[in-house]
Amino acid sequence: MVDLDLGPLWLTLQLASATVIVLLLVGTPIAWWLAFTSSRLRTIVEAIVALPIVLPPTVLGFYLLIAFGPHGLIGGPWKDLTGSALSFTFTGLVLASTFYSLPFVVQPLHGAFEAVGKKPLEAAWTLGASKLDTFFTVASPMAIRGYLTAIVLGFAHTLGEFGVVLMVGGNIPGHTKVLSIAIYDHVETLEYAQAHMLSAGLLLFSFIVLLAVYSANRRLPLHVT
Amino acid sequence: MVDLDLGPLWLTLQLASATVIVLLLVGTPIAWWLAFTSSRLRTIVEAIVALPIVLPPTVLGFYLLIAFGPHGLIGGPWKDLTGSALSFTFTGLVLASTFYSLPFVVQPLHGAFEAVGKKPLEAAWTLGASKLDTFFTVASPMAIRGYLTAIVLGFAHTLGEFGVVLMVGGNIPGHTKVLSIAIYDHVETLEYAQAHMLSAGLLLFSFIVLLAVYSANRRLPLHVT
Amino acid sequence: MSQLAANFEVTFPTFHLKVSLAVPAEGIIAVFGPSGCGKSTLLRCLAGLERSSSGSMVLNSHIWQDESHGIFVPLSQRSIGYVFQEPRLFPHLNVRANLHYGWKRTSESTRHITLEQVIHVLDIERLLDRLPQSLSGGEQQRVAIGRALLTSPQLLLMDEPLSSLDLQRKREILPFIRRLDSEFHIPIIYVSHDLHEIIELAKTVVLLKEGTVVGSGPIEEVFSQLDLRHLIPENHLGALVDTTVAEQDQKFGLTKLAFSGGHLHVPHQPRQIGERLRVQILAKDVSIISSQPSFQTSVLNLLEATVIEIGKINIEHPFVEIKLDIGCPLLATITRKSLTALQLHPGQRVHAQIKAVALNPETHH
Amino acid sequence: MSQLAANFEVTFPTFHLKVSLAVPAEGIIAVFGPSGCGKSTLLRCLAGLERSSSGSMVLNSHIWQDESHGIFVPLSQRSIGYVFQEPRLFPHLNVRANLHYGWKRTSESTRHITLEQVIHVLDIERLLDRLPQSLSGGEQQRVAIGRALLTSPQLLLMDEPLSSLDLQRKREILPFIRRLDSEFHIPIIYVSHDLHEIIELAKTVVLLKEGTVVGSGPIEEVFSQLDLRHLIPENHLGALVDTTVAEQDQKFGLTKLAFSGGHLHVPHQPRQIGERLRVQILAKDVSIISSQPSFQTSVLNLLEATVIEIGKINIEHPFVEIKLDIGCPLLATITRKSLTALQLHPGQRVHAQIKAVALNPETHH
Amino acid sequence: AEARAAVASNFLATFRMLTSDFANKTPHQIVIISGSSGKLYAQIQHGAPFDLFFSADQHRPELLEKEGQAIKGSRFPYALGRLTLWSPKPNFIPVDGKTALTREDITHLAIANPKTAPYGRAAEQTLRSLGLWDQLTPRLVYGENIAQTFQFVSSHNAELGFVARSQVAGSHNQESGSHWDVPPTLHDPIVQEAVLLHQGGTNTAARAFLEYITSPSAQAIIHQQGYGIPDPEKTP
Ligand SMILES: Nc1ncnc2c1ncn2[C@@H]1O[C@H](COP(=O)(O)OP(=O)(O)OP(=O)(O)O)[C@@H](O)[C@H]1O
Ligand SMILES: Nc1ncnc2c1ncn2[C@@H]1O[C@H](COP(=O)(O)OP(=O)(O)OP(=O)(O)O)[C@@H](O)[C@H]1O
Ligand SMILES: [Mg+2]
Ligand SMILES: [Mg+2]
Repeated sequence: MVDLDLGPLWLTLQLASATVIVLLLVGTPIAWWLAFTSSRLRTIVEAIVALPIVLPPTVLGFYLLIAFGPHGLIGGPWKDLTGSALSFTFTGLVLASTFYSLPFVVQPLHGAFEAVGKKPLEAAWTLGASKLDTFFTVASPMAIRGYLTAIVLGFAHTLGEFGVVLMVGGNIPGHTKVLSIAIYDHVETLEYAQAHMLSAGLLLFSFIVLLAVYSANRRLPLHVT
Repeated sequence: MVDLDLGPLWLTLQLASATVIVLLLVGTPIAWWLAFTSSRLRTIVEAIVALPIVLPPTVLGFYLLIAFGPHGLIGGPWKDLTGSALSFTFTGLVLASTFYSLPFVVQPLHGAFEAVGKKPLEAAWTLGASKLDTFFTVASPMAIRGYLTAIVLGFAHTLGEFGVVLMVGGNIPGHTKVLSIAIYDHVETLEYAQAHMLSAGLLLFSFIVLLAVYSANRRLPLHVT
Repeated sequence: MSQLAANFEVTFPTFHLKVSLAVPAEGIIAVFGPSGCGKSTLLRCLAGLERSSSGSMVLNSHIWQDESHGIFVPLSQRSIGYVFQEPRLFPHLNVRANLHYGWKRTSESTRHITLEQVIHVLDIERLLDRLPQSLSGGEQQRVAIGRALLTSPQLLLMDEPLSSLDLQRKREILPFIRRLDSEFHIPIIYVSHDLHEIIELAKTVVLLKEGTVVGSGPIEEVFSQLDLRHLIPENHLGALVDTTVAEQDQKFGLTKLAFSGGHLHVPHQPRQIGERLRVQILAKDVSIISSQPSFQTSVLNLLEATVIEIGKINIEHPFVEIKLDIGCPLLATITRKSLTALQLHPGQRVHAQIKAVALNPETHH
Repeated sequence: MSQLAANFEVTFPTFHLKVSLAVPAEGIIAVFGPSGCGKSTLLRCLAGLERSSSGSMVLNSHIWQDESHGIFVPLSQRSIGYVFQEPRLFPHLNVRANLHYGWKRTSESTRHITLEQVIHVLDIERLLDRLPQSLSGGEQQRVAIGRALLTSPQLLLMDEPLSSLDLQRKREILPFIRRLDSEFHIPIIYVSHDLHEIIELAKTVVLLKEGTVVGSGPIEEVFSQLDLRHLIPENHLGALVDTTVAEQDQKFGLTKLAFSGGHLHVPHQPRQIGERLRVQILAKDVSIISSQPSFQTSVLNLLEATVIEIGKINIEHPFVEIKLDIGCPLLATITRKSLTALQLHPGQRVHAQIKAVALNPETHH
Repeated sequence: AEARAAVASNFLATFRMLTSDFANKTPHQIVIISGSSGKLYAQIQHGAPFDLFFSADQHRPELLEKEGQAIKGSRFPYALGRLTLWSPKPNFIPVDGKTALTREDITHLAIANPKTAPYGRAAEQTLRSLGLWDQLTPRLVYGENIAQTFQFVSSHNAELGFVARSQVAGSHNQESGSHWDVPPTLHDPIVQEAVLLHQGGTNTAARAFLEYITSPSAQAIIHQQGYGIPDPEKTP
């Protein structure tokens, strides 16, 4: 019998969920700004947002490790503020994943907001909706496909992410040892049976979730006409 | 003086370009079908397309390695057809990268095609444009932002991709040793100076390319109104 | 004679269209009916955008659709121009490129309508380099008309094409649309809510109601069918009279038209003597006078008439319609009070008084 | 008296709008002008969707914009209803939710207009559960009107709201729009190309041309201003006469109106005796008769008149406008032939003959 | 001729020196393919075109030999890994490593993953031998390989860690700080074995390189980079 530790699975789900939430919170305003600004900074910000993914995850992880360290650009102030370190913590993982997956969220949202355009927003304003209200009741439901793409890509990428997490997390069981590392370890140590099982489980689980998400979306009104 | 081998850079650019081209060729019809079909299979295909990214790249690479092998599901028939193996070749890398980056291309295109909708297509048809003509002259220019996202995500992800490439490609200098692996090797062997230089170069190069792409796009007509 | 024959059946969750059409494929065929009656859906069927398992559509000798024989010609090969209810311009192309889009895809030999003509008539010269998003509603509509025209189609479908244009523009564009058939033999299916437009343009009307055709045929017949009156607003009720140009009165700027019952004076028309003209005389513009007046009046057209029929008298309605014979049928709307004062009865000899300015002459051939 | 005062200046690459408005904020204020003259842009400015550095906009005591003092009230706090030129329904919400959208965001105390009213008047009951994409053009337009009305705004902006509706629908909706001011004190800025609509509705008109106001004020003044005539199609030229209801003639379904020069008979109006009514008499519906006729005619309204002024005689134009005095000004359009026959000259006593059915009575207060 | 050698990443830097020295001395060239031993093993299993395999452990070459992917009898140890406890801070580690490991101000101690990396297993054994394993587990962070473990420490995210001596002593790195070389008695030897793969059986460069690797000049380089030289007696 193969022996499976399900701890990494829950941790992974937690990480992916937390990351997606943070990604949406961070990505939405950036995407919104990109879609509607006429600032000259736009192209620069657009380019910067897409940059993290050009680096190999482990290498990005290496730089994040330095930045998250006690003397790092981010880790230093963070320690001063919170009293605790960023590296090797769940929070650090979430931050790193967010950083790495940001383009997968910002880009689809940017496209979706552009497709919504100003007209429906103007209509909502004249109907007494504030800008925030309009965002939640008009812009985001109309950009639902963009959100769907963002969430799926963000979540799935965090599930499969590996290099960054490995580097920044320190692979501490129960804290930062996520599923992808567990599967990786099995492959590395030639425990193929366990690797196959975990992979199959992950795929099946993801497939069911995706299927549920997509068929829910299909039943939503917003579709091609 | 640090000593840099630029071979992996060219190889990487070739790989990324080839992959993006294959991705667009493969992703466009899938995205189109997803956007306009009313088939019940839609949600299933949607879910399947998103699946590869939930697996850790190395693990996916592991499975692809098996599939691409001379007795594998794909490698076997491939060998019968072409006489050469798939694994540890440039072609194999392109195939593997395509497989892995497919959702980054299909999803934004799917969203963009949905946003275009049927109306402009109908207008083009009545103006004497065939379906293919309509696709090239109406649908794809209107979906330009989707394509931009797809190309940027696909290209950047292939640049930074690593696990799959390392596994399927075998890191053979001049054949399958791409930049991300080269940087990784430098980091692994503690040659930080070289790693920093290559990373900085990659980032700078990517930044310039992205900036050029985005500002070109900005000058295109299709924008929020 | 060229003919348009079509059968369609389309079912939406709350709407069912079942149409069987056979009209001469000449001139302007107006489709008229209340909002939601299926006009746009009919046009979509004709264009092949809405496909039903039992549809058929034949224009002259072209079989574009015949589902019973498995025939369905793809849209791009149909040579049908379509002006949609909303402009549907291509947002990524400027006005010039929008206009060129269909034009480029039309073989040179069939390009009857030129870019210059269209740009001139629609007055879109100064818009050519603009993007559609920056155009006003009416500007977009004009470009959409131009784009469809430039394919020089064999059949033109227009869904309320002039709805957001001012009268002045309409006056500039309408004659051009009217000429499409006479000059280029392009029959037009024309959806409009504007009866002025329809009367001015249409040779044939198709009246739609809740997805079915309740009347179709030559406009003069359809518009005087009693049971269809409820579909035609009162103040558009009137007779159509076929005339020929008899005399040009340069001095007073009038044209004298001859018809089976005498003469009519209308504002000057730039026509040749002997040319045929169809005029409409609205019932509300006709007054009835009991006997030949002995005094001078500014009313030029005073014709002898016989009362043929007195319309239904409705206690809730102050007006009555009178059908007169002046050598051809003429309708008059008078108040019930006048009816009593004049003591009208069928067969009575009266005079019909028509204000020249109320005439609305139109070419149809 | 309530007042709307606004100043805007907007510059587009090929268009410049510079408008200074001061009109009574009462009833329906029609904005009229050719396609592309800036009507929609003006509405956008009024709504605060287009903002210029020097704009100002004051409705009654509400200062909604005064850039010189840095005041710009956000749209959502302005209580302005806007019916856009295109429907702009929310595609993700069904009709009911679209209607509710603004209604929910209106405080209960200011909800004068009820859902039931709107659904009834616009006849959209059976559309409530549908999604906008599946509605016909006219259906969408009606829902868009309803959605804006349900915010019970302090000012309603309507950009060609009825353009894709049939006459029957218009007739059902227009009276409701007219009542908005009298019942709920909602002034309306109303863009339309349809002069019938404007004449039927408007108390005030603003004439726009190439981004500037070329005329504004009470409709009767603007429409009889000589230098603005080229903007008003001939067959809409006419006098507006203020009257009071004098008598109801149940038998013939007529209402007798008294005015400074005598009486007019119009189709039955459901009004109280003594109520005020403004009617329009189009110049083309007035004939001139040289002396009191001795015979019976179906023309009820025959009034003594004095010729005041004879309009410009244009050799290319068969008609002449005559200004008469019947106790108030009256315009008549006659042919030059008639002018000669009648030998009209200022000061001459004549009779003006008006067809009752041509009257177009309207409430304005 | 040219041969392709698959090399465990931890030995890569040393291996580069060996191949360039080899290239100077012979007409042959060695193309280096680096990666984790597990990955390289999987690739070889699935037909990777490699001639030589320099693993970080004994286990995988042995398996390859058994599975018939490698030439029987060609397997031999080429280096012994040396474990070092290292901190970038000077004087953090006194002469006796155990006192350093019991310091109160350690929040993280980095070791390589004992499951996947031989250095990790050695580090675990060392801690167990010192009787500190249970006490220190909560503070452990795991690098996926020895390079990552080194990065944890060098970036000050972990105060100290068990790294390879080659990383501290190697000519590439003049890292300051303090270290304690773990006595080999505290853990099983980290034997790194190489094997000639089937494909390389006829490759003259591969065979020549295997000969070169046991030559004194090669062993000098290996030693100089911080590795132990395996006792030829123990070669199976
Ligand atoms: N965003 C814009 N950029 C550039 N030009 C614009 C823009 N919006 C409007 N215009 C131009 O300004 C002019 C006025 O436009 P507007 O939409 O106000 O016209 P309108 O009077 O409403 O016309 P219509 O009756 O056709 O709707 C037009 O010539 C139009 O092309
Ligand atoms: N895609 C659809 N799904 C469901 N119902 C539809 C769809 N399209 C149209 N309908 C319904 O079919 C009926 C006819 O629509 P159509 O657009 O043909 O009307 P129309 O005569 O063009 O009206 P209008 O003058 O308002 O444009 C309407 O009641 C409409 O709601
Ligand atoms: Mg329609
Ligand atoms: Mg407009």
